[in-house]
Amino acid sequence: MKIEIIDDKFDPWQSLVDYKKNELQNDPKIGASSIFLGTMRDFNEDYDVDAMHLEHYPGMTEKYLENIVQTAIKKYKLIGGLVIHRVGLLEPTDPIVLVATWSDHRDSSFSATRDIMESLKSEAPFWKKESTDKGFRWVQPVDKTESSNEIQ
Amino acid sequence: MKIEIIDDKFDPWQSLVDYKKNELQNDPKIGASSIFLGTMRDFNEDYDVDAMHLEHYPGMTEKYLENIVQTAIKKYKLIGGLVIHRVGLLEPTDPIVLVATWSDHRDSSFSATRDIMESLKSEAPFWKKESTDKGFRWVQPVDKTESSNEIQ
Amino acid sequence: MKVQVKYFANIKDLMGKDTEDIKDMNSITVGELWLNLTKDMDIQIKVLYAVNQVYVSKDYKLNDGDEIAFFPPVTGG
Amino acid sequence: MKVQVKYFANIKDLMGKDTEDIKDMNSITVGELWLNLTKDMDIQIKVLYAVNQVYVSKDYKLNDGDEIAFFPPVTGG
Repeated sequence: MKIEIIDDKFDPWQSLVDYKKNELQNDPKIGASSIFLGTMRDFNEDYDVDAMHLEHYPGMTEKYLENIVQTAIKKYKLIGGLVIHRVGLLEPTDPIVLVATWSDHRDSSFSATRDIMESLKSEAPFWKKESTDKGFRWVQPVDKTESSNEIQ
Repeated sequence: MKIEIIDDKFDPWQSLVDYKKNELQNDPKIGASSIFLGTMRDFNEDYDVDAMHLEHYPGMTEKYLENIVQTAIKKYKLIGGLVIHRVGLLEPTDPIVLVATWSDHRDSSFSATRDIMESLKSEAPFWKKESTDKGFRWVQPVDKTESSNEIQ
Repeated sequence: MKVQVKYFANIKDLMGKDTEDIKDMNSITVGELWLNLTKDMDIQIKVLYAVNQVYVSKDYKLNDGDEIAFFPPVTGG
Repeated sequence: MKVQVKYFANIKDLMGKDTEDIKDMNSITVGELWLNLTKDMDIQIKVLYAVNQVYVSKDYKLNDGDEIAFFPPVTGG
């Protein structure tokens, strides 16, 4: 398992190759890899977006990401799991998040990567602020049922 | 959309970069990429496997893959779809199949890549023959409910 | 009428060839053709039928010039 | 008792700072602390509570030395 919070642009494919080679030793028991890459769009809802700033809560973010990936590894008996999340100032087309899991069969890696993304979106303390054609704005969560402790 | 049947070892990450750059022009409307990579294991059930031969039905394979990807593009309003499938003689750790889809939001690319893989596994005319420690064997489909016209 | 037949995977091994042309044939179903081709064999395997590169059921009626394929359940991916 | 408070995202903008130490505090819940800190403000936004980097409900009772964070629903990924 590897979790990385990174404030520079990263190459997701190189990161995959490196992790699989260095951490998984290209394990020939691997039959399936499922990968999700989130990239920055130049629009959101009705806005044109030219830049984005990603803030996070250092410490808590890593703790939650590690827990999320560890849970998936146990549940799906994964061979490996990797999450890289960008913070800082981003431009359109920049990679934001990479989630990858490796397993023997496809079912487990498909489900694990999906689970990790959904948990990351609802639990990991990251916040996006967009620079748009109508000024700066904090991004609102899409899901209205998103967990919250209280509505003020 | 791009479908490729290839009888040489391929680099899935380079293929992704090339497709996204050349066919999708690094479209800044892309927010999500979901990728599945199937790789050759050195075991299957109780067998050690040292090599595999992948046979296919030229013409019918491409037709079905194109139809499968086209169906997913329409259903999920994808920005792009790529399938590369290896044929010929493979060694353990070789990439077998790459499925990738690009969309604005994650739901559609996650579901599309999964749908394409499931349809490919049940419809696309490929057959695996393994060279194992107990001799050559044609791989049997795992799913007992797999579609078939008749049991003889 | 005349058709072209293709065999794949273990069906190809079984038939000892990957293709054959069949001439002077009556109009029959793809299932009947399969039974004719294998009538001297004791076959206990699943077979799928494709005509002109599309899956069909055993009741599909063949036409002159058809490309017919017999093969086992697919195992790609 | 004494606690450290952290603010993130729009809550940080609202409070005009990203952290503060609160001393000589009574033992209260995290929800009560939030109401105290914002009692002069008209706040119409969602807030989440974390204590020692774990999500807690508003009824969580604070202890000496706690690291408390207030922030809006997360939007990463």
